[in-house]
Amino acid sequence: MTAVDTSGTTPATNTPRPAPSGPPVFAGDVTVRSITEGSGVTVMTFDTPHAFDGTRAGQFMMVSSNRDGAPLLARPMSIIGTEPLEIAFGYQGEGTRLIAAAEPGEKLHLLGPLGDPFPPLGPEVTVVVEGAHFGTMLALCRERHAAGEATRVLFVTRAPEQPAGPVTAGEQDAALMAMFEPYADLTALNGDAVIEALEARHPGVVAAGAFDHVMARVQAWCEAGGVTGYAALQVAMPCGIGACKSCIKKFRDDRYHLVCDGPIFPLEEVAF
Amino acid sequence: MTAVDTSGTTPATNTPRPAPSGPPVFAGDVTVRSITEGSGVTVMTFDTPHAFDGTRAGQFMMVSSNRDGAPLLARPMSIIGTEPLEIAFGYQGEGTRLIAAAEPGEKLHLLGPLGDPFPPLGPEVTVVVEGAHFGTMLALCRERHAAGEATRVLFVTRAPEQPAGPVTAGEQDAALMAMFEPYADLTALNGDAVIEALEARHPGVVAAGAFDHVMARVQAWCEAGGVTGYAALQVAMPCGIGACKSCIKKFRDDRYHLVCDGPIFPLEEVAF
Amino acid sequence: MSASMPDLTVPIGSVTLRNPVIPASGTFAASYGRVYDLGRLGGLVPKTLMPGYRPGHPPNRLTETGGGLLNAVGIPSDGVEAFLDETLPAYKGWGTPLIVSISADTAAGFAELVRTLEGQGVDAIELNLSCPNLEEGGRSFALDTAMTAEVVAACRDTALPLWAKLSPNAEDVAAIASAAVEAGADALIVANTLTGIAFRRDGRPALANVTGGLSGTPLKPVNLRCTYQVAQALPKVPVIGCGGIATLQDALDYMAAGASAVAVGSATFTRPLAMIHLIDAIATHCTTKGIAARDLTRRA
Amino acid sequence: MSASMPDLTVPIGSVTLRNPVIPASGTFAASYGRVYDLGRLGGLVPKTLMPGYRPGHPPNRLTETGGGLLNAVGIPSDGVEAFLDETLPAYKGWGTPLIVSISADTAAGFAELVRTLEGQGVDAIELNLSCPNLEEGGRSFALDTAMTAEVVAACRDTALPLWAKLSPNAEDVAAIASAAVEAGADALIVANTLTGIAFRRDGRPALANVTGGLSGTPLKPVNLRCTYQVAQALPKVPVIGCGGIATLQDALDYMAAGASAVAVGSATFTRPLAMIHLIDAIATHCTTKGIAARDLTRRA
Ligand SMILES: Cc1cc2nc3c(=O)[nH]c(=O)nc-3n(C[C@H](O)[C@H](O)[C@H](O)COP(=O)(O)OP(=O)(O)OC[C@H]3O[C@@H](n4cnc5c(N)ncnc54)[C@H](O)[C@@H]3O)c2cc1C
Ligand SMILES: Cc1cc2nc3c(=O)[nH]c(=O)nc-3n(C[C@H](O)[C@H](O)[C@H](O)COP(=O)(O)OP(=O)(O)OC[C@H]3O[C@@H](n4cnc5c(N)ncnc54)[C@H](O)[C@@H]3O)c2cc1C
Ligand SMILES: Cc1cc2nc3c(=O)[nH]c(=O)nc-3n(C[C@H](O)[C@H](O)[C@H](O)COP(=O)(O)O)c2cc1C
Ligand SMILES: Cc1cc2nc3c(=O)[nH]c(=O)nc-3n(C[C@H](O)[C@H](O)[C@H](O)COP(=O)(O)O)c2cc1C
Ligand code: FES
Ligand code: FES
Repeated sequence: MTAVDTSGTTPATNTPRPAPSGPPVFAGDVTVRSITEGSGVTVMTFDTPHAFDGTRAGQFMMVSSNRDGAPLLARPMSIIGTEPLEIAFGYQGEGTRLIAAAEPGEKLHLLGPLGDPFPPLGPEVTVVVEGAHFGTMLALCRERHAAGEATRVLFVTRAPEQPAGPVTAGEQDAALMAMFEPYADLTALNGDAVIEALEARHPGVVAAGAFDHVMARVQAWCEAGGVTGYAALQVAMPCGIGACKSCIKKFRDDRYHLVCDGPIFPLEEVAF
Repeated sequence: MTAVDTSGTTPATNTPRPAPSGPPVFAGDVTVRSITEGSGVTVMTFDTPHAFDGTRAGQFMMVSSNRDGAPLLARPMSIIGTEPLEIAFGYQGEGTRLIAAAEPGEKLHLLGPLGDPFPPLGPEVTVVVEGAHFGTMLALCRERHAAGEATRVLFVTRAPEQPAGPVTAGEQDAALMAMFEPYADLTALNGDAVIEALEARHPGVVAAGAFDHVMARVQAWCEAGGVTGYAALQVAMPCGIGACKSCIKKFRDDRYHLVCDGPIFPLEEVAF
Repeated sequence: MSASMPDLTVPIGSVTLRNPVIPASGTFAASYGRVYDLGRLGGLVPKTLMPGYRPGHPPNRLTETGGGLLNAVGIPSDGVEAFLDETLPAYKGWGTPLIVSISADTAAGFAELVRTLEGQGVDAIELNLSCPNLEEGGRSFALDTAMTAEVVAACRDTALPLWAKLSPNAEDVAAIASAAVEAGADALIVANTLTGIAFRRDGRPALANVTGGLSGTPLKPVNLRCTYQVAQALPKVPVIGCGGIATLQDALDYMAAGASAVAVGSATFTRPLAMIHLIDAIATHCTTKGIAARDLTRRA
Repeated sequence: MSASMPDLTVPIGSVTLRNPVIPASGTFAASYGRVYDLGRLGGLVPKTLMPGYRPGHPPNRLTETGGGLLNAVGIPSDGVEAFLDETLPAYKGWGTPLIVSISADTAAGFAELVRTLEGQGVDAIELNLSCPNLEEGGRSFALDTAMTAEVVAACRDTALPLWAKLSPNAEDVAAIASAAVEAGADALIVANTLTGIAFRRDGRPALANVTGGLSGTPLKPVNLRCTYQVAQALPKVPVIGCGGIATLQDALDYMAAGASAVAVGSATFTRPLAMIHLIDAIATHCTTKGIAARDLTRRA
């Protein structure tokens, strides 16, 4: 055995460390506790690593399957609960397919919690959401409900016959709305009716996660009325932690920003 | 729908075909019927496609797993029986590991039968074999036994403590010898004792599948005594059917020959 | 939806392939005729022929690595006579175009082989330009515009269509392609293998030749890029894509990049019926879309 | 068997890495300090710095393909000031060498960045030569011996060690390496990504920039070959292998090819603790063998 030569380097343990840029993030295999699947929506709970204590709505984690042939990149999933750790997702492509295929007791690889949560929103919140962004908004409604705060949800439905993974969008939307119902005052409507519905309610704060054309209208309406708005963004996220510089969205400063630095941003900052 | 334009080509069905270079070869998924595993040796049977009827000792097939992450190349395996189709193998690396992991009812991908069998050898045959080449020689012993012909087997044992897949070579050799016993008159010996044992028996024909240094000695002995010898060769075989030109062994004509054109060759032709 | 067979034929210059799938040279043998009807392929391509007897590289010649294969076979050859007498007959009479791949270590060597193959029932010549040029210190022909042009020009004195097979190791594959076409190439095969290396667990090179050609899935993004660059630079020249093609999606990707047909290599070793299944999948895809195979190709 | 920690340090010229594993530039961020102790890495390497503000390429910037990743991020940058004020501080104080990767579209641009980084607590400069050279029609510096030498020479007027990062797209990577070393490079990183392409199911390019850099497992055989060729040509120059490294065997393969250390990129996206697990595996391997990490390297 060659003797340890530390002349050229300082041992890790003796060095005063700079503060990391945020709270600790867990990385590792975690056991799946339960899985329920129906109407193209999978709800999954995990044994909860301590690092997830105190996770707030808007935060997410990166999830990947350990199975042979799994995609190289993890998939970002909103954390919708922490007692136990919980996610809900629609089947999209290969990544979500393999995650959904997990059996209770199987270990998935997690990185999280990541992202910054919603700030305190106050009592008067209306959520605008559709099927592809439901996780973040469901987490928000649940969190507010637990804190005794009511939330109004405008659920933008998709063309019912269009496919959504293994089912139709109509079937999936119905299942998603049922998940919101215990925690919010829900209205289903189509994209064209969103502004009318906002007009009718005059919320103090809008939190929106929807397709860009809906977001653009909501943004314009908030600005016109001086209403505070938040956008929950979703783009493909290879790393989730700021390393790959790939999860970008153009903002109104005409620059690209990393969505994983959010994913919650002031609505007026984003270019839709 | 665009109309079929056959002007530039002759329809496949109307053309007189040249004769293929040999009997039909089956390619496709086949269901595993049974698996027994013990002492580092797996014996596996399959539902038998008709193309395997009449397979003879010395012939082999290419076997691969359909599981995610399976190696790109199939592994060659001697066919040791056809009622049902049967192989036996020791666990070596990733390919054999995944093949051995198959469960009854699972489909493996097969290509075969391939290769030319032993020619008729007559009554006086001594087989020289060791653990890495046992499949071909077991097939030979079984075939001769079924035809009422006796076979003597000199089984060259390996250093007993050396690893052979998940077990020791000693344990695996013992298991392999037990597989030969019903079909042959078996003697276990080490490589140095092979010539002495051949001297003592004076067989009319020797069929040998063993490490090169043993093969070289057997070859020299056969030549000195004018004894007919056959070599069962094994090298890594990517395609098994003559396409990749990779399964080569140098012969005494100083040229490389394809082992999959055999794998049984006149002993005097091969350079060991 | 009409249930009639879609038109799968694709023209590569004056040659009409039966369908857009042909074997990649060196990964195919007439012995596959024992496994399936060779008349089902788009064309037939034997292993590259070189002049004279050549032993090829010593073993090991092939290994699995990086999700693909690495080979250094070294184009063993029994010479032209053996090729004409023994190899070629097995490839004839299947009713599908026969493309003979040739190579040599001088431009004159290529030209000599072309002459030999005239009148032998060959439908096109594939010029495998990846061989080292003995007259230029062993640099591969396919890396250099002048060397590539020299080979094609030397061979051009023939009525046989000349298809030049390019290398993804070239820094500017579109420039090589243009040089080949200006010198008279009728079509381009894009492309051969990338040079790589693999080690065994004990740290020794896995191949006797040390370096080898990387093929299979890992090659696809690179050869797809080469195909795209060549098709963009030469919108009128037929391109046959090659590198990591196994599935319908792989073939469609090459066609989206501008290929009219595809050559399948390593996938045949993994699944011997790979080309047959691919042809069936293309037929189904064309039937579903109600288009002919030649319409799958996207050109600038 | 001694139970004491093996010596994992490896010298790269005058810089002693804490162990042979460093991040590949562009695949790492100081935010991983929230996941594990950055002091455990062999060194730290931020994303390539370029002069001025640059938006980078539009989305999509990254896709999975061919068993690897394909990216066209385009080196977005907030400029030197933001780098010095915001980025750099997070990388300092971890007790492990800090290597700053830089690039520019002129040799003078590179040299200017080197000057700016002097006295900033940086231990070495990595010259990312894969950028297009604006003065030569956008041809990548790393493809040309003269252009590579020009950059290194322009930067050489510094006491900071200069590590040149080469490209596997170069036709003769050993010649580029020699040019870099003759011009004053202290070490070589072999290598960056291979140019590739991927299409979406609808036939449109998956990346906004159309072409991108292929990384991960598919790259390994090619970059391993480059590493071997460079180490053979320059037996005295330290080489850091890069391309498709995830497992102990990958690292050992690069060391068998002549690398003293390895840079890990894409594997971090698949498993964020990939580098930590690799370092642990190297430590165990060295303990078992009773050798130091620097003894793993095989040189001619
Ligand atoms: C912060 C964040 C939180 C998310 N939370 C949830 C959630 O709680 N529940 C849920 O069902 N989904 C959520 N998503 C989306 C989810 O990550 C994507 O559905 C998933 O990445 C698609 O992966 P796939 O393997 O199924 O599909 P792929 O085969 O990879 O892709 C399928 C399609 O989806 C697109 N796509 C890939 N990644 C993303 C992405 N990250 N966002 C949007 N489209 C993508 C692809 O371009 C392709 O068109 C979230 C995304 C982000 C960024
Ligand atoms: C004609 C023929 C018939 C065979 N019949 C049998 C049989 O009946 N039973 C049996 O147990 N084995 C048989 N083999 C050997 C068997 O194919 C190899 O053990 C197998 O290919 C190794 O694959 P692997 O995935 O387990 O190991 P790998 O991880 O691929 O390799 C393990 C080691 O084996 C070496 N190796 C790989 N392929 C071969 C090969 N084809 N021959 C010899 N060494 C190889 C590798 O170089 C490596 O050192 C036969 C081989 C041939 C050529
Ligand atoms: C074992 C092997 C041998 C090959 N021999 C040749 C050859 O003789 N001539 C040639 O032009 N290409 C040869 N190639 C390259 C293939 O034709 C093809 O260009 C390459 O393998 C990429 O296609 P793939 O990824 O589908 O295998 C060979 C490839 C392999 C794997
Ligand atoms: C998303 C991404 C961004 C990259 N950005 C840079 C960069 O800014 N500078 C650089 O020198 N290399 C960059 N690279 C290349 C990597 O540093 C590395 O050379 C390459 O990914 C091969 O290593 P890998 O296979 O381990 O990923 C980038 C790679 C990826 C995947
Ligand atoms: S996902 Fe990689 S930087 Fe945001
Ligand atoms: S195994 Fe391919 S030619 Fe014999």
